[in-house]
Amino acid sequence: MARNRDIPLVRREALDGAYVLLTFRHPEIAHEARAGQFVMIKAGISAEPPLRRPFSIMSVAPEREEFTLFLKAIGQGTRRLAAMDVGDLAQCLGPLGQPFVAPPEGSEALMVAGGYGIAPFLMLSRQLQASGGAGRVFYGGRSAGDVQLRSPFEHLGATLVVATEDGSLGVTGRVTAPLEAYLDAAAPKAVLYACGPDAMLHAVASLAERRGLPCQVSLDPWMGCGIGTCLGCVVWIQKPGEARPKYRCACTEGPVFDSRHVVWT
Amino acid sequence: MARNRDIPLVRREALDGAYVLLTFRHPEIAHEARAGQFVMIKAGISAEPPLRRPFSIMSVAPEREEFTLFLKAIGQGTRRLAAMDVGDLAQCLGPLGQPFVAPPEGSEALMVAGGYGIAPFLMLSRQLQASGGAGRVFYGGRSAGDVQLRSPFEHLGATLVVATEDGSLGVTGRVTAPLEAYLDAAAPKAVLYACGPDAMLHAVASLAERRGLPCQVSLDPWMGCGIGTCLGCVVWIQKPGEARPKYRCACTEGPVFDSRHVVWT
Amino acid sequence: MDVKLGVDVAGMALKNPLIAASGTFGYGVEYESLMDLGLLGGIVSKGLYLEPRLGNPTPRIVETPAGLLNAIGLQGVGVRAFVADVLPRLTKHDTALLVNVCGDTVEEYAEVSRILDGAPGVTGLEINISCPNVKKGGMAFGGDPRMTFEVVDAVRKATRLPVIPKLSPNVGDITIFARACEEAGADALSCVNTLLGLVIDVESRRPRLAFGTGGLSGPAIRPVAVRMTWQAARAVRIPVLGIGGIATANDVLEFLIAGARAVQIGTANFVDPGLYERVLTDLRAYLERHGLTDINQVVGTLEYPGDAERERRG
Amino acid sequence: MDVKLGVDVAGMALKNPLIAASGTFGYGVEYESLMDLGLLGGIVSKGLYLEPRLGNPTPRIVETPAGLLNAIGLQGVGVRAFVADVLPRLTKHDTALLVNVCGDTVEEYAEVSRILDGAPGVTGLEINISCPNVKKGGMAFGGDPRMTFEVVDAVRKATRLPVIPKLSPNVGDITIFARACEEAGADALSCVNTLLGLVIDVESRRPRLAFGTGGLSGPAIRPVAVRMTWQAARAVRIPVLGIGGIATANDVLEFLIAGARAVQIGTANFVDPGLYERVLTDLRAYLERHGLTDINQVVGTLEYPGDAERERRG
Ligand SMILES: Cc1cc2nc3c(=O)[nH]c(=O)nc-3n(C[C@H](O)[C@H](O)[C@H](O)COP(=O)(O)OP(=O)(O)OC[C@H]3O[C@@H](n4cnc5c(N)ncnc54)[C@H](O)[C@@H]3O)c2cc1C
Ligand SMILES: Cc1cc2nc3c(=O)[nH]c(=O)nc-3n(C[C@H](O)[C@H](O)[C@H](O)COP(=O)(O)OP(=O)(O)OC[C@H]3O[C@@H](n4cnc5c(N)ncnc54)[C@H](O)[C@@H]3O)c2cc1C
Ligand SMILES: Cc1cc2nc3c(=O)[nH]c(=O)nc-3n(C[C@H](O)[C@H](O)[C@H](O)COP(=O)(O)O)c2cc1C
Ligand SMILES: Cc1cc2nc3c(=O)[nH]c(=O)nc-3n(C[C@H](O)[C@H](O)[C@H](O)COP(=O)(O)O)c2cc1C
Ligand code: FES
Ligand code: FES
Repeated sequence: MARNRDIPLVRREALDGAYVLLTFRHPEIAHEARAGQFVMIKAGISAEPPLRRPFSIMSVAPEREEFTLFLKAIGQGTRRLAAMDVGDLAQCLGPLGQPFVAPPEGSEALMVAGGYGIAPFLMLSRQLQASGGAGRVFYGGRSAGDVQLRSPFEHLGATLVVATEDGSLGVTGRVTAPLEAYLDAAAPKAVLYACGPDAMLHAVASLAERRGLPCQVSLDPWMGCGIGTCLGCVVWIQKPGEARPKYRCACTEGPVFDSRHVVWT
Repeated sequence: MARNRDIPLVRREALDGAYVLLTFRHPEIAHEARAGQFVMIKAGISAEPPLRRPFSIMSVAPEREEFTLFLKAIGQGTRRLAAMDVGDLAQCLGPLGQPFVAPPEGSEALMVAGGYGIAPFLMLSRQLQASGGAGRVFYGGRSAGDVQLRSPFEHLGATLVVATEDGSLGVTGRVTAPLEAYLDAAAPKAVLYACGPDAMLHAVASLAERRGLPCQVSLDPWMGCGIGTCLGCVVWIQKPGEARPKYRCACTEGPVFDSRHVVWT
Repeated sequence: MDVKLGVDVAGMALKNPLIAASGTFGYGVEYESLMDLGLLGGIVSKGLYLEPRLGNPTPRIVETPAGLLNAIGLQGVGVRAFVADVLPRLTKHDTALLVNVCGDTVEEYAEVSRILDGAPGVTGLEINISCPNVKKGGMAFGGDPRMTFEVVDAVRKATRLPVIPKLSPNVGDITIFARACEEAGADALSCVNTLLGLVIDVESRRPRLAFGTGGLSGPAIRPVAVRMTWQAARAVRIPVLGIGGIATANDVLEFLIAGARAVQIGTANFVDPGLYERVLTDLRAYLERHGLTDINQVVGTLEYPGDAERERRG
Repeated sequence: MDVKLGVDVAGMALKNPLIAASGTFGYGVEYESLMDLGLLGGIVSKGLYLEPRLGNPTPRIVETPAGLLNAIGLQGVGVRAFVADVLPRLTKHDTALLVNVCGDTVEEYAEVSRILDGAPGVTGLEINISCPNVKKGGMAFGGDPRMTFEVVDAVRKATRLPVIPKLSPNVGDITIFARACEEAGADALSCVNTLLGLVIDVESRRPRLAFGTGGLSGPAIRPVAVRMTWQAARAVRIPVLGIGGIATANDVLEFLIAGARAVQIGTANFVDPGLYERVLTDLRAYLERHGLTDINQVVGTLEYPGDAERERRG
């Protein structure tokens, strides 16, 4: 169950560019979190920026009661988090939201990530490994600097396919190209999982639709509270049997949704 | 002439309690500052707190273009400054305000400081040393932790008399007691300099008045801009020949004033 | 020393002066698993109309310096679903339950109030005549003293529950509106709702909110809200609930000292669901430090400088 | 690419849209040694009455979240000393010079304006009918459309200089005041002064400012000021100067896009006297990035969503 705590930063690893790995101690998150769930977190108790920020839980170490975030410092909130020193406190609420649903027996998990969208898939890959293969990960970015979370997947034994738009690493182009090629070649019985920019999510969802494959997408709207009260994060969702779409909170009913239920705008 | 610059922190020395020494690079301040002048400074360019803060210049190293502040972290602004890492930038304007006026030939300089009010006297003591003795410093605080800036004065050869209210270091009681005792015993031809809490300034000013000694006090009002435009820092000053007191800016006409001109409220 | 934090607002006995503000605490149930709702003096529900509402398109919230601009547009389940589905779950918590009543027309306000009048567990009605994010009702009513009177008067006649109009800060003189409410029979006042604001995305040259303008809340507005609470509390005899940018015990005390009998906490619920416990502890510590035994002893104790002092000359 | 930053406001040709706001830039001369005043589009002097004024007792300023509350109370040298001593020193800088005109009575506004009418080097008059920190004049005039009209009308008749009333944000509907000014013959509007606020020291239970209430400025109020600028600019034909919480080029652009012809920068002068250079560089970069050649091309370009869009449904 989600718990609100002031938690210390226990480890900090700066990666290239604006990326950083932050490890915190938080028992409930470490023990209970599932891949696809997130935290609402803020560095210290300063007034700026006013709100906490949502981040996917990248990994957990239940034995040490720790969890790790993979984040890109792009604005005030992320920069403050990235600048934390070990021992500094963060205000953190989690685990939040609906996790990814595991693929049915005999289905291959194909994870498609763009940029920081890779974070939840490390955890998913670990969960999958526990019950079989670690899955196949299609990991895209603008250039090599945007696809930094590679070695942990390799350690897990997941198959990693990298694509960069500028060709500086892996296949040149969008990450959906190698995904499509793989589906063409292997025609697997598969479940797609996608996390990344909206355009990418939409592209993967269309592809899944065309191929008749189930697909779960993790959406990334602005979030104010993370617990269903601000109603800032609503997205149009239409479930089977519903006459019209409804605004649903991405924080409590998502962030993971069945891509067929999402009304793409 | 005062100059506004974004300047890097070059050295940081945390002292006991909430005190810290911060050294920055700023050519104009390092070359031109005089004892009693101050800077308006803020850590980084964050929105909180909204305004810069005033601090006395404790010392300068012109050859390295550096100056040093001695500050006590008590609120948002000072805590942010105290938490800066070497290399981080601060926004800084200085040197500002009117410095202490040197004692006339043959007069002894008696400096009276309370808490962080000691800062400008290290610089004054150095200036005095260049033209004779380093002066006599009466340094008071609530307890030993509040009178930390001692060894630099000893190195300079200044006479240091410490008083703490709880008796944990030096004379027990207010710093004005040993000052008064010294005046009684030595009856020197002296100029008093005072910097510290209002009540202390007022006490030293009264003492000077009674003994007919000249006295300069460094006032400590809220400052918004440091350059005479916000009119937030005004204090009642009545100069000889003026029929009524006038509001004068402590930032531009002070912070150092002749104690006889200050209208104590 | 044991200090008393309970306050009485228009006959409602609140165990402490901290109320969760409308629209920032869901229907209360969202926080059930995160905290003991019994810690709160009260909860104000999200705004409710007769029928369910979709609310406004997204984006609906954007941060501002020390603030939040929102245009949720009163998305909600409607009063009947609230009474049927939410209320039974909420009443098991030991806290006062206020419902935020909305309407497109005077009649709708009265009708919603009538339905709630008979609902078990409702402690009082907050009348939302100040939402800036809807095109009918809301601020249109709260920005006109005559309409304010009409709405409050109609609700007054529809219910025996305490009636608490929620005032808009987007007015010139809030005391006119405070008095109009008192004359119409209000039992207390909520003071204030959000300030109308606009944030523009300079890249697209469009408002950041899909609705256009929004309501500004959070610490940024606190000085304005304290001032209005102080003005309103001096203008009327009925108690005032202070609202706007509260996040700490110090903030709570500013409003109480200014004359509020209790306060509501809004945006800060999003930032830190753990704040109630901390604020209560700090309030107790304040009272003890000041040798007081009862929070009511600070209400309205602001020593406002007299004219002579405000002009004090040297 | 060379981009044009010059704007024309009521016949005043400003070299760029950045003006230093009244009361936050002294008489301008204080900044002489810190920056090239020729960088600025213009400077508005501190508020000036006929006679010198002491201003209010201290403390006069207190910080608030992302804001500043002040009650300086228009301390100043008086208009004659300004004309005799300050003006000659200022006119040597290549920037527009506006004088902020104050008065306890309608006649005093007119008299101050008359004196300035003949003064060499004055580019325009800003009429301060919105200061919250004086007991007579100020907001009392700017909070009543009829008084607003009277003051502006009297000043209009006393001078041939551009007349620019400065509006108060402490009103319900700013367009009423904007239109009253336009009808009285104003050449432009300044929008807005500070929001009335109150900060209480809970230890002493007194206001933190000796005067009691004060005026809230700084980033905290920006969303409110942008909204009011947008409303005012749509309500009148005369140009509007946007004011409130500006510290960056992004902030300037919000106001211009909302409809302001130029802007004034207040509190940020205290925080960073180096901001003008940075903001001008960033404005140029913005125009170039957007393929624009003239800052006037962004003025009033806000694409406000239509009613259908504001209600867009799935
Ligand atoms: C469920 C979820 C999981 C996420 N997981 C990760 C992660 O693992 N690693 C990671 O680096 N990022 C993640 N993000 C994105 C992260 O929340 C934003 O990058 C962060 O909020 C930006 O904050 P900022 O203050 O640095 O930037 P800001 O200065 O606030 O804004 C920078 C940009 O980000 C957008 N933005 C700001 N806040 C939010 C928000 N709360 N939600 C969505 N967009 C926002 C703004 O519109 C703006 O364009 C996740 C977002 C969601 C919703
Ligand atoms: C000329 C001058 C020289 C100074 N020199 C030093 C020095 O060398 N070392 C040092 O540690 N401190 C010095 N100070 C005091 C220092 O400016 C304040 O401690 C600092 O501003 C507090 O800021 P804050 O944000 O940490 O505290 P805040 O949270 O802002 O406030 C803490 C307390 O300090 C008071 N305060 C806040 N800002 C100011 C201000 N600008 N001026 C006066 N009081 C204020 C508040 O009223 C409050 O009681 C000096 C002050 C002046 C005017
Ligand atoms: C996201 C959001 C939704 C709100 N919804 C409502 C509402 O439904 N009814 C209402 O009367 N006020 C509503 N408000 C206003 C708050 O109840 C409160 O008056 C305001 O936010 C100021 O308090 P604060 O600064 O503590 O947030 C809402 C505020 C926010 C931020
Ligand atoms: C300390 C201070 C003094 C001010 N004095 C005046 C004044 O004399 N006349 C006036 O019209 N406005 C005065 N103002 C208001 C500013 O000109 C400006 O309208 C307001 O501060 C909002 O802009 P900002 O948020 O950029 O500061 C003053 C503001 C401050 C902070
Ligand atoms: S983030 Fe607040 S409701 Fe989802
Ligand atoms: S600090 Fe602004 S005038 Fe002195």
